Amino acid sequence: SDTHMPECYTPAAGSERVIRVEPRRGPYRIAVANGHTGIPWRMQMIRSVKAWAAKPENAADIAELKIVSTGADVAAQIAAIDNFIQAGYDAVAFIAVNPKAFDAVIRRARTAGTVLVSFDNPVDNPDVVRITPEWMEFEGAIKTRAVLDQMPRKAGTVLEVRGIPGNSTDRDRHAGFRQVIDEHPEIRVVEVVGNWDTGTVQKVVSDALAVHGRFDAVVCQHGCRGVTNALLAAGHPKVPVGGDAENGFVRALAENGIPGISVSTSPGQGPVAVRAAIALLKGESLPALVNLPTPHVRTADMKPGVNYFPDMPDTYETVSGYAACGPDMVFTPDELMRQSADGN
Amino acid sequence: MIPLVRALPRPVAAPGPAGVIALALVVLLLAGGLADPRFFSPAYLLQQLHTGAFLGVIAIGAMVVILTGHIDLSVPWTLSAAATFSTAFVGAAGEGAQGELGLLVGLAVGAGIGLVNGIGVAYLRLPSMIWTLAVNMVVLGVCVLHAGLYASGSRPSAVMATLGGGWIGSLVPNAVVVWMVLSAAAVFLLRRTVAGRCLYAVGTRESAAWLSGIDTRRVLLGAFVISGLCSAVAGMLLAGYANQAYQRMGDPYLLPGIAAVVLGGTSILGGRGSYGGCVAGVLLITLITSMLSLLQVPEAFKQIAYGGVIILMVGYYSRRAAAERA
Amino acid sequence: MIPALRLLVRHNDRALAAWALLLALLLLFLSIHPRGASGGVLAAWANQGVALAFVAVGQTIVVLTRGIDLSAGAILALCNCAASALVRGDPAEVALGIAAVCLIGAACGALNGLIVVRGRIQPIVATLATGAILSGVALLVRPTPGGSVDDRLADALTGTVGGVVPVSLLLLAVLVAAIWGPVRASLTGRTILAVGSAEPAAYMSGLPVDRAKVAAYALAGLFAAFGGLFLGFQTLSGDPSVGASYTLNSVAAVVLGGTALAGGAGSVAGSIAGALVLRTVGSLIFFTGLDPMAQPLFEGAVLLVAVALGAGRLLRIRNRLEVFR
Amino acid sequence: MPNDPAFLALAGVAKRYGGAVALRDVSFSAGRGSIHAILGENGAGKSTLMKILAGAVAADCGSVTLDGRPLRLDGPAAALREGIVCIFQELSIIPDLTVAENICLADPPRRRIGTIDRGAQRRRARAVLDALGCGSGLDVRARCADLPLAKRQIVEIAKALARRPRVLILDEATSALSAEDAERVMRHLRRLREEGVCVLFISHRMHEVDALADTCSVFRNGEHVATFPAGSRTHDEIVRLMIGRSIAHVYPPKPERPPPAEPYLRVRGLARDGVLKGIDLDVRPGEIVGLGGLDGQGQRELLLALAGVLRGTTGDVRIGTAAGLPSGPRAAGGPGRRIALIPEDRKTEGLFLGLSVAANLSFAALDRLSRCGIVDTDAERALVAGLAGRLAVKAPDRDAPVATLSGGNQQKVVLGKWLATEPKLLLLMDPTRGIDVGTKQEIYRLMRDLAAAGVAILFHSTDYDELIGLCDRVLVLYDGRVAARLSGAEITEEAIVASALNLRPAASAAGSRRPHREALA
Ligand SMILES: Nc1ncnc2c1ncn2[C@@H]1O[C@H](COP(=O)(O)OP(=O)(O)OP(=O)(O)O)[C@@H](O)[C@H]1O
Ligand SMILES: Nc1ncnc2c1ncn2[C@@H]1O[C@H](COP(=O)(O)OP(=O)(O)OP(=O)(O)O)[C@@H](O)[C@H]1O
Ligand SMILES: [Mg+2]
Ligand SMILES: [Mg+2]
Repeated sequence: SDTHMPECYTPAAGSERVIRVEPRRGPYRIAVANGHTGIPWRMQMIRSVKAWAAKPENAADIAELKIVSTGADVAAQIAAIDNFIQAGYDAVAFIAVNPKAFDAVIRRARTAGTVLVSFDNPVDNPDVVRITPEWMEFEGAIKTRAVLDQMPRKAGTVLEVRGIPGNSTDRDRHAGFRQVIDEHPEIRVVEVVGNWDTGTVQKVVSDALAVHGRFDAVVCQHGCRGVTNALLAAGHPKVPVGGDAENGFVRALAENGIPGISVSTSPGQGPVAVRAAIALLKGESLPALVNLPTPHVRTADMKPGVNYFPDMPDTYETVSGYAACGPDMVFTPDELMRQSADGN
Repeated sequence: MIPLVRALPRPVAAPGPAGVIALALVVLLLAGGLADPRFFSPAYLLQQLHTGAFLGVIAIGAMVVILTGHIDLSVPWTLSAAATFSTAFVGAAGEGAQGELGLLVGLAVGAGIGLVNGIGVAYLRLPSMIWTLAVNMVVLGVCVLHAGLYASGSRPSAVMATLGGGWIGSLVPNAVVVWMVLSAAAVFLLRRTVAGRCLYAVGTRESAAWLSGIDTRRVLLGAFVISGLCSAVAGMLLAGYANQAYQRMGDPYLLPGIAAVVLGGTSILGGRGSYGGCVAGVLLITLITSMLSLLQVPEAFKQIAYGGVIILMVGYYSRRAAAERA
Repeated sequence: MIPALRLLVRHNDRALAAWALLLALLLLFLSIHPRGASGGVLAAWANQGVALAFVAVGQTIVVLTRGIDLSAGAILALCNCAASALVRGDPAEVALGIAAVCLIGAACGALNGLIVVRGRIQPIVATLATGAILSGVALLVRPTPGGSVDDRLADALTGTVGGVVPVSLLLLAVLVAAIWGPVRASLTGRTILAVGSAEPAAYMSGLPVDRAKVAAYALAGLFAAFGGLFLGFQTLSGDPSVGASYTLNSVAAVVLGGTALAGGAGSVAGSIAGALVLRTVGSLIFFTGLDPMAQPLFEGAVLLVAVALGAGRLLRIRNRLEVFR
Repeated sequence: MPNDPAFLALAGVAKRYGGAVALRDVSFSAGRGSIHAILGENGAGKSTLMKILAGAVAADCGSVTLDGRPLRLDGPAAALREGIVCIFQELSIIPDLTVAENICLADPPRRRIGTIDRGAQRRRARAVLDALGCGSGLDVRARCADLPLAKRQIVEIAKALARRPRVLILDEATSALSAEDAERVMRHLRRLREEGVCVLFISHRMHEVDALADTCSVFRNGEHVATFPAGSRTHDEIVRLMIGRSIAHVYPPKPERPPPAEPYLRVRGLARDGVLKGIDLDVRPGEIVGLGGLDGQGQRELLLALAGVLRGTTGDVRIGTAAGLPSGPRAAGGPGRRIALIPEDRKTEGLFLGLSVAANLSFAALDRLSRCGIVDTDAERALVAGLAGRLAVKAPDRDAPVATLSGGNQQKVVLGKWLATEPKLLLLMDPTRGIDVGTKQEIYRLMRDLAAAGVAILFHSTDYDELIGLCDRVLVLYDGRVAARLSGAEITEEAIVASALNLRPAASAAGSRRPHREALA
C-alpha cells in the first residue's frame, strides 16, 4: 500500500499496519495537547506548530488551531483530549505524558470520530498514528556508533549519562546504547543519571571525572551542555562526546573542537504531526508507526548559523525541523521567534 | 553569649545534630572509600564542596524561613527566574561592567519574590506552604511567558561565571567561598542580632513575640526576603557554573534544601535549630547523593536510602530531645 | 433549630465558600465549552478531579490532626502500579486485586502513622522520608509505565449514569460517606479533631491519641489508594511517576477547602470542593483563547487569587491576637 | 462507707528531671471522703506529685495504692480508668470542640453502633454544669476557644466531674475563677466529700484552704514536710513550714495619700461594642489602681484595649505624652507611652516555652540591650541576672527552657520579662495567679516599690484580698461600666462584692459572705 509522503512518514521497520480514516472536507479544527510546561523543547515545538500553521498554504486547511499545555498530570492531559473530543475537534495531536495511559481515551476518540496523532513520546497503541524517532536507532546506531567511530582506539571507559528513571524513552535509548556498545566487550561503561537536566548532568559528570579520572568517550541523552562544561572545567582531554542538539551543546563542541556528534529529536515533530493529522482527514493513509529521519551532525561538519547560532539562547534547538519532510518543515530562528504572544 | 536553648543536656551528653552528622560523614566516607579508594581523592571531596555550595546557599534561606515555623516552596522558580532574568539582562546589556548589573537584577528578582511570599504569609496570614506554592506557579508562568515573548540571552556575566565555576588557584572553588561568607553572615544574624532573636521568638510563639512589642509581620517578611535572596544567589551561581540559565534549573534543589535543614536538627515547627547542623546536613545530602549515583545504585534504592537516612537521623534527634526533657 | 443552623454555617463558612467558588468556576467552564453541559463533558470534568479529590480527603484527615502527609503522592503512585498488576482477570480476581491495593495503601499510611507516633518525628519530615522510600518501591514494582487494568470495570467507573451524572462523583461521595462518616462520628474521629486542636490536652484527658493518629494516617493511605486505583481505571495502566503532582496539590485542595493547616477544625467536603476547583481552573484554559505561553501564568494567578481569598478572615478580626490562630 | 485514712497512699515516690530533683522519697496518704489540701511554695513539687498520680508523669521510683490495690499508672488513660481525675494547672480542654463535647470528651454517650449521641451528650453536659451551679450563661454548643479563661476553667472542672471521680485532684483549678464561681465550686467539692470522694486540692489562696480542707500536707523542695488537720495550725506556722520563714505582713504599707501628680493614664468614655460601655478612669504615677468585679465585666477588654490589642475601640484616651490608643503592643511599649501589659495566659501570650529563661527575660527589652541591631550580651547577662535574682526565679539554670519551670516560676519569668522594659504604666492581668504566698509578698512589695518609683499601675485581680490589701484605689466594673470607685478605707470586701453584684452595700450581707479573715497573720 502506498502511504502519504513516505520519504517523511517512513514506516517503522517491521510494521506493515496502515491507518486511514473516512475523509472529510476542511478546513479542520485541530488541537495540540502538550504535557510538561516550562521546558524549552516543548515551547519551541509549540512555536514551530504555530509557524507552520501560519504559512498561507497550510492556513487554508485549518479552521482553528488550539494548543494547550496540561502539565505533568496524566489525568489532566486525558481530560484535555476528552474535552477536545467532546467539543468536536477533527484531530488532536499530543505528546503523551505516559505512553500506556491513553488506551481508553483513544477508544473514545475512535467512537467520536476524532483523529489522534501521538508524537515524540508515542503511545503503545496500534490504533493511532505514532510519529517518533526510532529511539534505539537514535541513541545506538547513530549516536553511540558515531562516538565509537571517533574514538582513536575502541577500548577504555565510556561514560553513559542517562535520563529520568522510570521513563520509557530513557529505557529505549539506554537499550539502543547498550546494543551498540556491547559489541565491544573490551569497553567498560560507567553509568550516571543526569535526569535530562543540564545542571544535574554537569554535577554527576564532574563527580564521575573526579572519581574515575579519565573517560575515553561520553554518550549523553539530554542536557549534554553539562558534559562539555564538566570536561572543560576539569581540563579533561578532548574525547568524543555524543549528545543532544541544543544550541549550547553544539556550540561547545564546535567552538572547542571537541570531537563528537549532535543528534536531534527536533521540535519540528510538532508540525509534522499536525500535518499528518490533516493528511489523514483528507483521506490519505499513513503508517501506524512512523519513524522520522534523525538529523545529526558531527563536530567536523558544524557551521555557525547553520548547525549552531551564536546569538540564540543556549536552549534553542538547533534543528528546527525535518528537511526530509519538505520545505515547509524547516524554520529559521526569527521565523519561530515571531510566533509568540499572538493568541490563538 | 546567652544560648537560646541549652546546647547540651547536662546529664546525658549525647552528640547533637552536627556531631552525629560529622560521624555519619566519616562513616560514609570510610564505607565509600572501602568500596572505591578514589572517594578519598581531594579532587572528589572538593568537587562535593563545590556542588554542595549551591545547596548550602539555598539551605541558608530555607533555614531562616523554617526557624520562623514556615516554609518556602517557591525556591525552584525563584532560582530559575533570578538566573533567567539576570542572564537575560546580561544578554541585552552586553558583557562588561554594565552587564554585571545583571547581578543586581537577579537579586532584585529574588527579593521581589521573597517580598510577595512575605506579604502573603505575614500580612495576609495565608499558610506559607500553599501561598509560596502558588507564587512558585506564578513565577513559572512569568518565566514561560518571558521565554515565549523574547529570545533573550541565557549566558552568565563574567562575574557570575567566575563565582559559580571558577576556582582560587586550583585549591578552593569560588562558590565555596561565597557559601562560607554567607554562612558567616547567617551565623552572625542568628546568634548576635536582635533580628536573629526575633526569628527564634516568632518561630516559638508568634503571639507572645507580638505582645512583646515586636512587629512580627516584619520579621516574617524579612525571613522570606532573605530566602528569596539566597535562592537568587544560588540561581546566579548555578548559571555561572553551567554557563547558562535554563528553565527548571531550580527543580532539583527544593526538597534537598529542606531535607538538609531538617537533618541539621532544625525543628520544622520553628524556634529551634543551629546553623552548624545545617551546614553538616548540606554536606551529608550532597555526599550521599553523589556516592550512591557513582556506585551505580539504581534510582529506586537511592530514593529508599535517602528516606531511610532522614528517618534514622531525625528519629535519633527527637529521642535525644525527649531524653533531655525527662 | 435556628441558632444551631447559624452555628453550623459559622463553623463551616470556609467550606461553603469553597463550594460556591467551585460552582462559579464550573458554570464559567461550561459556558465557554463549545459543547456546553453534556454527560460526556461532565464525566471528563469529574474524572479529571476525582483522583485528586480522593487524595485530598485523606490529606484532610491527617491535617485535622495537625499533621500532614507528604507521601500521599507516592502512595498513590505505588497503589497505581500495584493496581496495574493486580486489578485484572475474572471478576473475583479483580475484586481481590482492588482489596489488595486498598490494603497496601492503608498499610503504607499506617506505617506513616507508626513512624510519627513511635519515632516521635514531625509528620512533615516523616512523610517526606517515607514518600521518598515509597516512590522508590513504586519504581521497583514498575520500572517503567505499563501493566493493565480491567477495562470493563474501568469504562463503568469513568462513565455516567443516565448519561448525566458522572459515576466517579457518585463513587467519591459514597466512599467518603461510608468510610469517613462513621469514623468522624466515633470517639476516634473526635480524638482526631482533639489531637489537632490541643494534643497535650487530648492526651491528658485520656483520649486514645496514638490510635487516632495511626488511624488518620491509615485512612489517608486508604484514600490515596482509591486515588491510585481510580487513576488506574482512567489510564488502564500503572506509572511509577504519576504521583508527583498530587502531594502538594492535595494540600492546596485542603487549604482551599477551608481546613486550617493548624489542625483541629475543617471539613472533608470542603477539600473535595478545593480539589475540583484546582482541576476546573486547569480546564478553563482548554477553551479560553489563551496563548499557550500564557497558560501557566493564568493557572498560577487564579490559584494565587483563590488562596488569597483566605485572607478575608482578617477583616472580621476584632482582637488582634486572633490573627495568630 | 468506712472512711479509711489510707484510701490513697503513695510510698517512696521520687522524681528527678535531668539535674533538678522535683520529688525525693515522698510518702503520703489521703482518706476517702476527705478534702486534702496540698501546700507548698512554687516549685515545691506539688504539680509533679499530682501528675504522677494522674499518670501524666512516670515516677522514677515508689508505689501508689488505691483502696489497698497497687496501681500501674502508665499514662492518663490508666489513671482515669482507676477513677483518678485531675484538673491540671495547665488547662486540658480542647479549644476547637464545643463545651458539651469537652465535658463528655473521653467517654461520650454512644449509640449501639458506637457513634456519639450528640443530643444525649448536650443533656449530660447541661446536667453536670447545673449540678455545679456555674452553668448559667454558658451555651453548651459554644466553641471553648471563644470562652474567656474563667469560663474555660469552669468547663474544665465540669469535665472532671462528669467522669465521676473516686479521687479528684485540683491543681490550682480555681486560680482564675471569680470569687463567686470559686465559692460555688467549693460548695460542690464539699458535696463530693459527703459522697465519699477523695479530693486533693492545690491552691495558693489560704482562704480557700481554710474554707475547704480537712487535712493539709505541706511540701518543700520536693519533700513532704508535714501533714496535719486543717485549723490545727495558724497561717503563720503553715507559711513557715512552706517557705522556711514567716511573713509578718503580706502587703506592704500603703502610702498615706496618693501623690497629687497629673494622671499618667487618662481615659474618658472608653467604649467597645457591648463589652465596654463608656469607662472613665485616671491612674497617676505612683498609684496602684485595682480592677475588680465579677468575671467578664470588661476588665480584660479594658486592659487589652489600653495595650492596643483590640481593634475598634473608641474613646478619649491620653497615655503619658501620647493621645489616643496605641495601634498595637509595639506602639504601646514605645517611647511615648511606655506601657507594659502582663498578659493573662502565660503559655500562649507570655512566654516562649521552648526558649531559655534568659532569652525570655531579656526579649522584651532587647532594643535597650542592643546597638544598631546587635545584642550586647554582657548587658543582657547583667539584666537577666538582676531580674532572676530580684524575682527569685527557681530554675535548674538560666539556659534551661522555660517549659521546665514550675507554674509559679514561669509566672515570675513573665513578670520579669516586662519589668525589664522599665515601663511607666504597668497593666497587670491577674499577675499572682498560682504564685505562693512568699513570692506573692515579694511581688506585692515589688509593685509597691515600682509605684514609689513613679510607675502607674493598673491591676486586675480575681482575688479580693489583693485588691483590698494592695491597691490605693479600686474600680469595680459591672457590665462594662464602672460600678464603684473605692479608695482608702472604703475598700472592704463587702463594698467590692456589693458593687460587683451591682447591689447596694446593705444587701450584700445576704449575697456572698465568706468566713472573714485577716490577711494571713
Ligand atoms: N518538665 C520538666 N523538666 C524539668 N524540670 C521540671 C519539669 N517540670 C517540673 N520541673 C521542676 O520540678 C520542680 C517541681 O515542679 P512543680 O511544677 O511540681 O512545682 P509546683 O509545686 O507545682 O510549683 P507551682 O506552685 O509553681 O506550680 C520545679 O523545680 C520544676 O523546675
Ligand atoms: N503583629 C501582627 N502580626 C500579624 N498580623 C497583625 C499584627 N498586627 C495586626 N495584625 C493584623 O493585620 C491587619 C492589619 O493590622 P493593623 O494593626 O495595621 O490594622 P490597623 O489599621 O492598625 O487596625 P485599626 O484599624 O484598629 O487601627 C489586622 O487584621 C490586624 O489584626
Ligand atoms: Mg504546679
Ligand atoms: Mg503554680
